[in-house]
Amino acid sequence: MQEAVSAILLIIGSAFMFIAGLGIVRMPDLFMRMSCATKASTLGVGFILLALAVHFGQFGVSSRATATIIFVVVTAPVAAHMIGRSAYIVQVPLWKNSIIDHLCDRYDRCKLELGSYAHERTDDPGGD
Amino acid sequence: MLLAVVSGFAAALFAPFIHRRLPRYSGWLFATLPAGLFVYFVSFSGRIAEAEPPRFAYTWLGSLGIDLTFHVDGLSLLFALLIAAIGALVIVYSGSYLAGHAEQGIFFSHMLAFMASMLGLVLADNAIVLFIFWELTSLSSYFLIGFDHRRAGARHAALQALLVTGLGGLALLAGLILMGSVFGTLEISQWMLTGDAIRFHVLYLPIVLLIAGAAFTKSAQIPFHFWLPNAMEAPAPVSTYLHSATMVKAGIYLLARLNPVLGDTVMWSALVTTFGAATMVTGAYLALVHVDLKRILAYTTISALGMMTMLLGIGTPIAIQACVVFLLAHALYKGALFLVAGAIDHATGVRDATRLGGLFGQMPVVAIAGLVAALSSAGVPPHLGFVGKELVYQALSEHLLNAILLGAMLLTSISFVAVAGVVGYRPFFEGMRDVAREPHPPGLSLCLGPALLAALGLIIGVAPGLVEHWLVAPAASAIGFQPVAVELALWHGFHYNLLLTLFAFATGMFVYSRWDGFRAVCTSLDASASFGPARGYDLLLTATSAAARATTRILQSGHLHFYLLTIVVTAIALIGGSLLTQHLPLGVSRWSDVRIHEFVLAVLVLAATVLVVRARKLITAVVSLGVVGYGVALFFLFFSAPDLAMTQFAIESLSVLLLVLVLFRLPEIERYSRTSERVRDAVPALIFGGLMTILVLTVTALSREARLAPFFAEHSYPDAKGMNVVNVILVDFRGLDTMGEITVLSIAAIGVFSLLKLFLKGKRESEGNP
Amino acid sequence: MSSLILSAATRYLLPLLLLLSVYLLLRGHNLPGGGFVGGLVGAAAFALHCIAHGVETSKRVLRVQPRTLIAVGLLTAALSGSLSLFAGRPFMTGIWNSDGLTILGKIGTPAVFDMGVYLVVLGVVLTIIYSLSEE
Amino acid sequence: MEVTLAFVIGGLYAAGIYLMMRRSIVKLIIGLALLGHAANLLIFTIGRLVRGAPPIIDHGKTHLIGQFADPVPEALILTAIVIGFGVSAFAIVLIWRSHETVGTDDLDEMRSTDSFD
Amino acid sequence: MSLLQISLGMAVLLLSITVVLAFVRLLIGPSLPDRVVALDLMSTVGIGAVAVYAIATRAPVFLDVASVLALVSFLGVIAFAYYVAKRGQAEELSREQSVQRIEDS
Amino acid sequence: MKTLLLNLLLTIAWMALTGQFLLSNFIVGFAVAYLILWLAQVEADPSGYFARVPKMIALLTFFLWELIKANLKVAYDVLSPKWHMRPGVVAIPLELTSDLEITLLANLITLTPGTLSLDVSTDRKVLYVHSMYIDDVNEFQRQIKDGFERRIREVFQ
Amino acid sequence: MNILLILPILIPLLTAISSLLAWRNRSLQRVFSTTGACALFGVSLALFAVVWQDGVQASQMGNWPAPFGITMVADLFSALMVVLTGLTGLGVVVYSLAAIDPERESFGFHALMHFLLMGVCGAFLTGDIFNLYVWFEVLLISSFVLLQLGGEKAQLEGAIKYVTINLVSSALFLTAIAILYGMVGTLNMADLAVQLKSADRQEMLTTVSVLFLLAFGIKAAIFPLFFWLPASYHTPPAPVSAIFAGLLTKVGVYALVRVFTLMFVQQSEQLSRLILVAAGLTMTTGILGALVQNDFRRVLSFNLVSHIGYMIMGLGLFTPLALAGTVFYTIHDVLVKTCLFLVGGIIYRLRGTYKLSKLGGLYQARPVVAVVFLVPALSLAGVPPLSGFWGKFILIKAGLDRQAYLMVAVALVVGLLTLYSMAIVWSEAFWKRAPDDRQAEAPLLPTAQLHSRLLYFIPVGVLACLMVLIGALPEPFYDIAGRAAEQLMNPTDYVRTVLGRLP
Ligand code: NA
Ligand code: NA
Repeated sequence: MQEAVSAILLIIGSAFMFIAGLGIVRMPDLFMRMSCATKASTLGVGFILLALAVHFGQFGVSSRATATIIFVVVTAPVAAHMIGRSAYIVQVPLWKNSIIDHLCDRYDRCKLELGSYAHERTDDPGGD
Repeated sequence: MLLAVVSGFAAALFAPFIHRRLPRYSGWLFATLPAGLFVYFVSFSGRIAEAEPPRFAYTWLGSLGIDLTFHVDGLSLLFALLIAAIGALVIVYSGSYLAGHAEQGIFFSHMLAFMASMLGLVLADNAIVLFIFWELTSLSSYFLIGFDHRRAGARHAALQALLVTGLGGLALLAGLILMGSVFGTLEISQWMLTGDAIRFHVLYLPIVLLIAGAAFTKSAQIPFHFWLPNAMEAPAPVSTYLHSATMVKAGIYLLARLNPVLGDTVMWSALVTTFGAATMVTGAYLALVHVDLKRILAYTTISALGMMTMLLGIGTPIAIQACVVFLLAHALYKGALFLVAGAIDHATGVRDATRLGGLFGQMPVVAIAGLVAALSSAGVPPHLGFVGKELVYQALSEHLLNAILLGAMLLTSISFVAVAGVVGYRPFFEGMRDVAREPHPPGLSLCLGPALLAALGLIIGVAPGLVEHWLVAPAASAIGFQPVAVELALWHGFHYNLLLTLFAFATGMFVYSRWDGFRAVCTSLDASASFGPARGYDLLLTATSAAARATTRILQSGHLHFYLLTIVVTAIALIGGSLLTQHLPLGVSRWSDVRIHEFVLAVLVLAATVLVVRARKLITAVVSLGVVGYGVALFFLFFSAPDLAMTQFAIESLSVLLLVLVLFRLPEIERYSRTSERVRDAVPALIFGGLMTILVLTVTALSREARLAPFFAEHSYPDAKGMNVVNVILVDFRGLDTMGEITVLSIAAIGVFSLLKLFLKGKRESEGNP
Repeated sequence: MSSLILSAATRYLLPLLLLLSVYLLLRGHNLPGGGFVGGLVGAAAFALHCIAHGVETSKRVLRVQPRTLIAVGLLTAALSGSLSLFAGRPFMTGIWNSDGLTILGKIGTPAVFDMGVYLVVLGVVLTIIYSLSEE
Repeated sequence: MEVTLAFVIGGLYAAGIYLMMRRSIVKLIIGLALLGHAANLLIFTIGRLVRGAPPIIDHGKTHLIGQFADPVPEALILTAIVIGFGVSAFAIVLIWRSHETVGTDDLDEMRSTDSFD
Repeated sequence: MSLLQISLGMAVLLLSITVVLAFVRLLIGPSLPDRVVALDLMSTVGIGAVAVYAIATRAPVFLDVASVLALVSFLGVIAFAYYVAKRGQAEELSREQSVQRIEDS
Repeated sequence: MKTLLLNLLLTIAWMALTGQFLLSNFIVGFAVAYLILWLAQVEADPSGYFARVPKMIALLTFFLWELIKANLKVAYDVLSPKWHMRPGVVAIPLELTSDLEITLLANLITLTPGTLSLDVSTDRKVLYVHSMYIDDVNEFQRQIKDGFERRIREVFQ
Repeated sequence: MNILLILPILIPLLTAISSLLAWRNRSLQRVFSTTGACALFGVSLALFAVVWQDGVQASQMGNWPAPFGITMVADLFSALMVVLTGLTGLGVVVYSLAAIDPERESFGFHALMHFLLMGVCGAFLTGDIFNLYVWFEVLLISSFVLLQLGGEKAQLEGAIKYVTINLVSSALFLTAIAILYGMVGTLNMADLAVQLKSADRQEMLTTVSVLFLLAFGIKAAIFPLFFWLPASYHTPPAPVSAIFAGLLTKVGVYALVRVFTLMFVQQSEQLSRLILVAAGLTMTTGILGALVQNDFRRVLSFNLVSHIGYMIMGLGLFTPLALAGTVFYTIHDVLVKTCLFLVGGIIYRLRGTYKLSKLGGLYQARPVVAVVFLVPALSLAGVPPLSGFWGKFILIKAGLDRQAYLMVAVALVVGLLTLYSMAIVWSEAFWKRAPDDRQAEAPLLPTAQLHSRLLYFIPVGVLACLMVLIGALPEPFYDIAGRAAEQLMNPTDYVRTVLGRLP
């Protein structure tokens, strides 16, 4: 039973990883690649670690596996945010089919400050 | 005896201080030392006549057979007496000659050191001790020639003398060591007993060449003679002492000393005689070319040295006897002449013989001394020079090639006569002087030396019996290594040698009277300026310098990639060379045990490596480097090294952080090199990588027992109380490594800190900046 | 260059990561880990904090000069090794207490040595990173 | 597996050495890093490879039993890695400072200490 | 062959493919952040691989490696992002300055 | 007091890491945690901690559900040859104020596939989110505000 | 158990740590530094005395039996090198009290100096090949940092070359160790000596020994691996150059001698000709380089390279006498090179330049400097009866005994060229008239008080006196060198002491 659960979790995890891999290659722009890769891979690695926790079944191992999962889950979005932010600073282009860009021109690239949309409430948020 | 030798050095050490205290009388004071030594050495004269010469041994470097051994036989005594006597006179002379000179104290110091070295040289029995003093004489000669060191000419001449005699020194050292190994001892007196051991040894020829080379450089034989005239840059006392009376005779001493061991072979006699005769004629000829008093004297000295060398080459008892007498005569008259020339120079500031004249009035004592010495040098009876020359004729006439040698001797004698006129007569008694300043009369100390030396030459000439038994005979016996009975006489009765002397004298007088004309002819014939050995020396020096520049410019080019390339190519040559000679069981069949993920990882790492190399952007290179690092860590993990994997992961990330923190301050990667350069570097790099692959394959194919691991596996927990064996090794079994390692880290941190924070203030010249 | 998200995240990650680093240090004798990895992880934690909050804040948070950590670490290591010299044994001979605390394993000079290593590694990496960031 | 790794090692050595011979100082640093990886991996491989048996004594045992990886090369590499880290950290900053002071990243222009006039 | 072994095999295969795909992204870029994302994914795969390896070898000690890798790879990615932003800022500043200079003259 | 709580939390984390729930380990863990807190000078602010546990669980459940749902959606897009994305960057006005809350929101949004928090404006009033599926901007903004933001507010306020 | 074997490492370490702890307090650092240097010298003498009386000493670190732990071991050669380290260290530390600027001092100069000494002592004393690597790294990184400390342009340019090439050497060294371990599975040098005799595939050992030759050859600066040295050694302040010149290359020589006499005895026969060729080329290219330099310290750097050739020559000849020559020459070279670089520092302090063309007039103006320059310069040139003469004499005798005539000829001619090179310096810096007359009147050590003047001259004076002493009384030193060489040629005692049993 334990082994089966662990095996299934392992396969699910690997599958998500694989999706992340496909995503990073296939998606048309950086932001969507990140959307796929970071998230799917986080989930994937979470499942694999879960599989490990189940597999060994010892409290010490499981607790450490959980701690690692939590750690990955906490750090992955921060990392994604940092990459996305830096991408915007160096003006990595959005996909040509993107429908809206509220962030456009709101970075002061010299001071690395980001203006808030709130100040310009009167303007149309943009797009269609 | 050691005291006698060392006392000179001790005195040299204190000379500048003493001189500073007593500047006026220091010359007289210092002269007491050689005078005392003279007396001391005279005391040996009685003993050496008996069979066994006194020997003194002091332990030094006994394990290499080098002890401070001295012995006093006839040859040594002759030299020691000359050194001490002329030393005393020259030092007195210098006291006045250099009076008021800022560096006079140092001058005395050098002179005393030289005297001591020379004494050591002639007294040493141990070959290496002899060599040491030999080198010391070269060295003190360097300082003395360069005494007037503000002039480039003096510095140049000093260097020249140093290098030429230094070259001889090398030969001497090699020769003496070889002789030492042939004989099994370094004691020269021991060599004498088994001289035949070497004459039939394979190394005989090289040894003779080396020893002769040493002697020839020191005694200014052709083709090494050129340094001596240039050494006339030195003050007159130096020229007197070193370059006529003593140091240049060290080569003669060496040949004489080793004559019983090396001599008496065709090889020896041909070599030494030929060079001696050639030098004799050349020196005599060149003496007529020059107008500078000291240079003229220098060339006649060369000629005289050639004569002595030639006589030693002939090696018959009469030749040896002639050599000894002539050596004594030459020391006396040439010493006197140099001092006279110095006195003239001192008084007038001029040494050009064509501009000097009529000085008798100002310096009568000097003039008479000069005249007397000149007569001796011209071989006019009843001077000792005459006695010597007669013996020389006699020795030559017994030689196989007597016609050639006598002819040469005759030419030399003619030149000597002419020179005697130019140097000893003309400046005082003839012509008008053309000097800027009014000459001032020389004092007692300037007159004492020349007068005494000239007088001695005359006295001994008149009564040669004064020296024949206690000085000349023992010396000749020592050179020949057999007792020689010496009968010296001023008058040998009518002999055709006398005719030669007369002829030489007459012709010499004629040449003297037509000196200007002869000089012009000789100068036009003298080719040595353009391609003589002096030119050779210059060329050699220039060539050395050019070679040095070229090699240094090529090797030390400043291009780091060249340095690295050299290292890599050397490594390839050595490693590849050593691998070529062996059969290499590579065991490539083992490839099949690879697992899929391992293979993927391997390919990935290699691909990332290629990406690192080919990256056009810094950050791409760094990211790829990160992939390589993580990949390596995964290898560690896959093959049972979790600690390593962890550390590698952590270090890789921190390195990335560091790189990133630094890199955005650096410019983007530039491609500086051309394709051909890249290929030039890529080929050796790939070969080197290939060699490493072969090494890994070969070594892993070997079987080996793990010698250390079982012990650690056994003792890690019970004795070191740790279950992670790697960690136990790190903190316990091999904790000292870790100690060193954290030290490295700490130092690196200080380094980084100082690189980032330490900026020197102020605009002083950078110490390292060329 | 401050990101609110990063700085908030690292503020809470720091103690956790330090905990991990001490854990790695103390367990290193029996499981993978030890002074090096522990120190590196600790340093990584502070490095993150430094990127997120800037050097000054990060230095203030650390309280101790990293240079002092280096010196103290080296001293700890050297003294732990020298202790056996006073007992007349060779340098770095392990000296252990008889029973030891349960969790730390037995306390002995090699463990203290490892702590020295930890401090040195921490101090070194932080010295480097702080002085680089200050430039 | 040794065979595969041997080629990886060879590649790393070659790449490291090649990069060090470039004129750009940045490449020099990267080359040094690759050379370090190469040497570490070489020690590791030559110390023989064992899969999945880290030299850690199991709980409750007193010594390693069965097959286990040789802990000695691991300890050596650990030392070498850490030393390499310290040295390369220093080297990186040295490169930066040189670039800052000399004003170029071209090694061929850093030759003043080898001129002899 | 047990279920676990099959799943382990599959996991290894999938992770290997993923890492190769990520490497492709690393290779083709085109932007710096793309490469960083690729590295991030590769390190996440690395964490997964370590965990899989721990299961396969029944050695839970490898889990600690995974924890450390999770931490330090995060640091690496943050460092790269920091770099990219800083570099972008530096370029922007120099562009600004050159514009300023043109305006001044 | 807050620090004590944090200390205790860290101690628990320690015991989880070491896997031994023994008094001696608690003492060691407490000491280690204390040392770390002293060293790292963390200011703690998990006030009213225990009252919020149920809300936190609610948030977590909601999040996990969203996570799975969105993941599948993305997976479909990655695998299918035809793309259905309508991506864009949307500004979400924020009502949350503390750093922790904003960060939590941003991270949860990021973790949910298809959406990615790019940055928070310097004055903390707007969160910029990249989304792969924007049918209607206002609807998207509302979803976020009603979903994650509301739940987070409930946990903390 | 022998505490004396670890103290030469511990004392510098503790000194350095104390200096680090007293980071802000320069005067305290100076006190620590001097005290530490004195203690190190004292301990080194004690160690030497013990080894001299009781033979090879060993101590098993951590009390683990050899070959499992790390063994520290001192035979006469090691102990002698440690004494030289202590001596040079003390001299340079005293000198630097006056010569180092406060800025460098407050950035860890003293700590670095003692770290360097620690690394050097460790390298001399360790009996473990990997531990040797670690000590090499310690001394290398300290030298890296000392070399660049101050960050002047030339320092940095030099440091890049020095660092890069030495790292290559370290990589080669590591590779060699790995192969050795891969073949026989042990790291203890004595154990290796035993094991290698019976190893499979003796030919492979040639390859390993070649790797060691390369790695140590770079560190010892032999042809054609020396280019990093003249590119960098002249760039840091004088005391740093001095200790580099005195000690660092000798560590490379030491390592070469150690591995080739202990581990690769058969290989050293095979490689003998190669080593001799390298020695000859090192001598020649080094001295040729020296002849064209205008910078005083670069003259010295090239001479340094050149004279490494003599030490290597002894190794290449591989007879007891030749090795005694190497040992003797090493003693001499440590003293002479340190002294000359320190004298260079004095000259720089007086005239503010190292350029020969800008120097001059020192003979008249500073006779004391002239004397302290002459003694080491003449000793370097092998002028009797100074220390250098005996070193050269022994080597030449050994060469002639082995009928290596060409080698001897090269050695002799290079000796003459060395004399030439020193004569150039003498002539330019001392004899020649100062190109700028105002210079000649510059006050002696402008800012220095009497005690600072003493700090400059005492180390130089002591070193010069030692050279004279060795020259005048060579017997005890030759005795030491001879016995050290005997131990090297016949390492049975070494092996027995380390392994605690006969192989
Ligand atoms: Na991640
Ligand atoms: Na460890």
